[in-house]
Amino acid sequence: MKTKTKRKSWRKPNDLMGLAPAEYDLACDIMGREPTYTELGIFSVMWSEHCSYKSSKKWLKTLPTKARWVICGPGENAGVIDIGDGDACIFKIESHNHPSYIEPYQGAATGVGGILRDVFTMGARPIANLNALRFGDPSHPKTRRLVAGVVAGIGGYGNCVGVPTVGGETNFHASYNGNCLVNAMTVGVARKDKIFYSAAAGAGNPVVYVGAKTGRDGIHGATMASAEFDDNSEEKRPTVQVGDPFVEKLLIEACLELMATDAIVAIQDMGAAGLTSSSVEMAGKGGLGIDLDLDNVPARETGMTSYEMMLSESQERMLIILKPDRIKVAEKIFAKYELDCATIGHLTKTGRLVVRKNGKVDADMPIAPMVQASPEYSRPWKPTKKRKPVDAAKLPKHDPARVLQELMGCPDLASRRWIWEQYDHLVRGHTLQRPGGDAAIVGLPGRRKALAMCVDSTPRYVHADPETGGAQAVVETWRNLTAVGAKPLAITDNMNFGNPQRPEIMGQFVGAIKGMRKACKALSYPVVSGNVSLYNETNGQAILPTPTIGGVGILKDASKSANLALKDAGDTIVLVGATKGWLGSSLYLREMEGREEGAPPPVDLKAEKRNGDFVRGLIVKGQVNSCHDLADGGLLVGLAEMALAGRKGAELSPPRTDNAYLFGEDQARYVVTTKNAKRLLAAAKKAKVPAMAIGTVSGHLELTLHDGVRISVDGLRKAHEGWLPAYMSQKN
Amino acid sequence: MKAKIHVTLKNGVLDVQGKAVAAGLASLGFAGIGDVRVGRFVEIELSAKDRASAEASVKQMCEKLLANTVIENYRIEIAE
Amino acid sequence: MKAKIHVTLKNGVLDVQGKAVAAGLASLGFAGIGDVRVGRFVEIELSAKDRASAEASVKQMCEKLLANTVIENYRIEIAE
Amino acid sequence: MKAAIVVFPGSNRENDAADALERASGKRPALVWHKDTELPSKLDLILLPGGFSYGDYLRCGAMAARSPIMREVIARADKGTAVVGVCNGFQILCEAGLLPGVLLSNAGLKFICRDVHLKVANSQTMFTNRYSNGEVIRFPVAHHDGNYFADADTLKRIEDGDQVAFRYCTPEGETVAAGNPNGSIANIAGVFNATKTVMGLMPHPENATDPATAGPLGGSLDGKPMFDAIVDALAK
Ligand SMILES: Nc1ncnc2c1ncn2[C@@H]1O[C@H](COP(=O)(O)OP(=O)(O)O)[C@@H](O)[C@H]1O
Ligand SMILES: [Mg+2]
Repeated sequence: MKTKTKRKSWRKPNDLMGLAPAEYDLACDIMGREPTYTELGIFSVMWSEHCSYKSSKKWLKTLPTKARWVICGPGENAGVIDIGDGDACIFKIESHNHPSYIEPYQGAATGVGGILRDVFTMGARPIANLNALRFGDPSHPKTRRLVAGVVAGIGGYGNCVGVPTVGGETNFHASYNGNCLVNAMTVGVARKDKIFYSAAAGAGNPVVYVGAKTGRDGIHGATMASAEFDDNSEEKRPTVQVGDPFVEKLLIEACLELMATDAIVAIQDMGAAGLTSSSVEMAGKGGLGIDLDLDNVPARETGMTSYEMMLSESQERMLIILKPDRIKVAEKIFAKYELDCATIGHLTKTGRLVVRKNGKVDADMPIAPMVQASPEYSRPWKPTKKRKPVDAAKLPKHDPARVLQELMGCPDLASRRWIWEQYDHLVRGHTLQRPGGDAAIVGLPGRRKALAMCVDSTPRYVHADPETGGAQAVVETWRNLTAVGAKPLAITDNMNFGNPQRPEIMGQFVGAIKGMRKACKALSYPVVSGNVSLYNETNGQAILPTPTIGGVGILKDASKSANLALKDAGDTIVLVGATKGWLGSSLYLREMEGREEGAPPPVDLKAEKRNGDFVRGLIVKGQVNSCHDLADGGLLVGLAEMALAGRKGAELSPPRTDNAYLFGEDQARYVVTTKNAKRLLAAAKKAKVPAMAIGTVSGHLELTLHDGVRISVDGLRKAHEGWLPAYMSQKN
Repeated sequence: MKAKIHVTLKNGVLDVQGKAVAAGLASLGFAGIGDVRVGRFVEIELSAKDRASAEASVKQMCEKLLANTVIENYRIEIAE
Repeated sequence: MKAKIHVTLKNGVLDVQGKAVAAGLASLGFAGIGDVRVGRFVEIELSAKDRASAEASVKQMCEKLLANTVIENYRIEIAE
Repeated sequence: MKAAIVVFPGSNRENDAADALERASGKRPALVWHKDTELPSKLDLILLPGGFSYGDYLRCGAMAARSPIMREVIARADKGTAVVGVCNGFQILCEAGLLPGVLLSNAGLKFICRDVHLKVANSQTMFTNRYSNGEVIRFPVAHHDGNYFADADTLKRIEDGDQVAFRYCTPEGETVAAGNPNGSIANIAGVFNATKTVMGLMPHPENATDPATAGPLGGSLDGKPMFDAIVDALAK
């Protein structure tokens, strides 16, 4: 970068609103002068990590994003895939980590609101929400309040808008003590030929603002702390964004109603960096300019400046480019729902963003150079040091009954019922597989088919070996979708990491991406959307690297699904996939020995595909009575979960009963139950899939091992169902 | 002793209830309605040896439980 | 003009929130907590020609919307 | 039978209810937007669906109860038209005075979404005649404010008039605290007006009518008899 424009001396580094000095110089070059205050604000948010992906772009580009069924990959508000019959599924995941830590209820609630808008802005009716949550150690003084607030916030928003929250995951780990993660995902459906994009078109077309009014919510915190706002600072301090799910519900209905007409040229939600990013992105993608007259922006507060209006992150707002003769159509629909609808500008051929207020031009900047020059860093990265496998033979022995009891009631495995019962997971009436299974299944009205969806990540594996962990996160979603009988189609990913300017952290990011890439390729399971959240650290202590994967799959025939509940006494229990007994980075090692060590279980993508395709085939052919994939806690935990769900027991005779075999976390495994084991095992042999009968379902509420171990299912239920409610009812 | 506590949203924080109530009142035909703000009102009976210690302890209660100080203000009155 | 309205539950109506707050305070270690009642506090800016007419109209608002008189009482203050 | 579902801003289970009515009657009911102060003429049934009308701000159902279309609903109810309110619809009917009592916050102060068991308390009405007295059925609930309350006099009037429709109970049918998800007085989950032409209930019978969600998936079909009974009664 070479500087052509002279900088004024008064712009000290901390006046640059978070821009690096070199970035500021570049901004000056683009402007041919020093930017005004409003312009600087716009540069600063457009080039922020959040909007520009400057640290991650280089690597995100390496992810596979294409398949025959991908209609729209990353780059739009959400990803779009073809699900047959002229239907499309639109989905994305997004983080709201920092806001949720500051104000858990509103942070989480507005996270849900934001991701819903990303999905319905493309024309989809949202049909399901999911969320992936990570909290600190349960004993940390902040954890309980964060759990309570985040869960209430997700429920408070999702329940009110009438979109069922059907799935998610929750982990606890000390690395999240100062930095919880709240990742929210929305899945919607639309007609394939009625998808709306954000690229503006047609100079002269009106730019229309709809939804809630603009206030001083969430204006760029870093900037607000800068010196220029000393007077009146109380008034102008950034405020926490408060969500209004009631308005969002009306906004969804109004937008979908408008989308049913032919009025819309382009549409985009106002998310991070609000009016700035929506207007710049829309105009930029269309190669056009945009003139905004901020006096027409519906405002909630008086005396807002251009800077404040451009950077406000008030919720429940959308920006629409309309056909000029359709303004009345839009006005009528938004009036019906009592929402604001105001023409605040028009598209131009100038390629410039011009912002006026009180008749004065507060910003006039070239869009393409700003977007193109948006920085892309090739940050130095250091690969994570490989760990040695753990030698299970050298570990102390424990009674498997006691281990199972402890694992089933440990924070990471205990039932999440306390959480999902606060989410309306039934509204709309199409929730087929409710929370608590491997993946949720949501039916589509008037269709035979259904969508399956889930979110997963195993951060302790990613921490131990980013590449293996990245791959594992992808395959775990693939396996969960497979376990309910769905064909996995595509993923959305939420990359939650620490400070990318530290080479070790960047190394985690790069490793995870490499692993994800391999898995996506091997499974024909592309990435269609995603989100990156960096700088998740407090006092130099980074979170465990957490690439959350949201997977979506399809069941051609919704009536041919499987779930994990053991069904009939006498059914044969079959273990599919090979078991060596891998305890490195396992939950067993952490909970029983207090050790977070060792290489994580290797991921064999060929075996994953072979075993998964085999299991899915059995489900679709109706040859299994129940199915569950094995993950955290391994075989015995998986069986216990099946027993709890089915209120049954099992008589087990696995080939080995050492703890490594019973609790090892070898990948690519499923447990299925069947009435016809002979046929199943023969088919497995033919498909070259390892499979063996390891027991039978019984009517006694007991798990028994052939060497005499007996475990009460009711006792397990107490441990499993008891932990979270008991934990949440304590006060601190 | 009795503590009366008013918990209200800070200035600038969107008051979704207030907005809804204002709209509701307008649709019922009430004219001339300006800003409407909705808050909480908490009354607590407590035994404290004096006003000052009551006030101090109620302040603690507000900070710890009764108000969400990120978005809310509170005001305490102590009555005998 | 500004109306301040306190809406509180009638005696005999179970105050779920109040009970929860009392329990919450106790478990935070606050001692000597007696009865806790949680109500709503509504502030309305309104243009009215005089106090009396403001009061009358706010009373209407309470009866019609702001309070559920089956279970709630209300108290109105008018400030200039 | 001619049915209408009133849609308020913030209603969100109107389609669930329409699906259930359609399954029972073969006919999709009209959805009527709250601003249309005119209800279709000659209606046999008005259903107020679940959701968060007006965001449930202030008090659940309070603003919807005072909206113009409710004047029309009240007028029709007074003339004997059957009215059913589910969840938010029940809250609206109570706020509007068509049903006795009120719905307070759940005793646990949390939203609850799960299946609950109900004991049929009065099967002698057009809504419940396909059940028998004392029968235990299963519907989901999904609410934050379903804690039914009525003062002693009102409660006595309700009980004496056989106005309780359903009570929360354990799977075994005991109407005790363990079966009560939200603290409702006398475990009341649903009530009728004095003439049994208006019914409100917190649980969602409409979400217990779809065979696709039942069977091994664990959903309930116990709502079907209610919609069948309604369709039957009104077809005549
Ligand atoms: N980790 C990722 N993997 C794939 N695509 C991503 C990832 N992160 C972001 N994207 C894509 O980049 C675009 C911008 O994302 P984001 O800034 O979160 O969008 P929005 O502003 O609509 O919320 C989207 O198309 C998103 O799908
Ligand atoms: Mg977006």
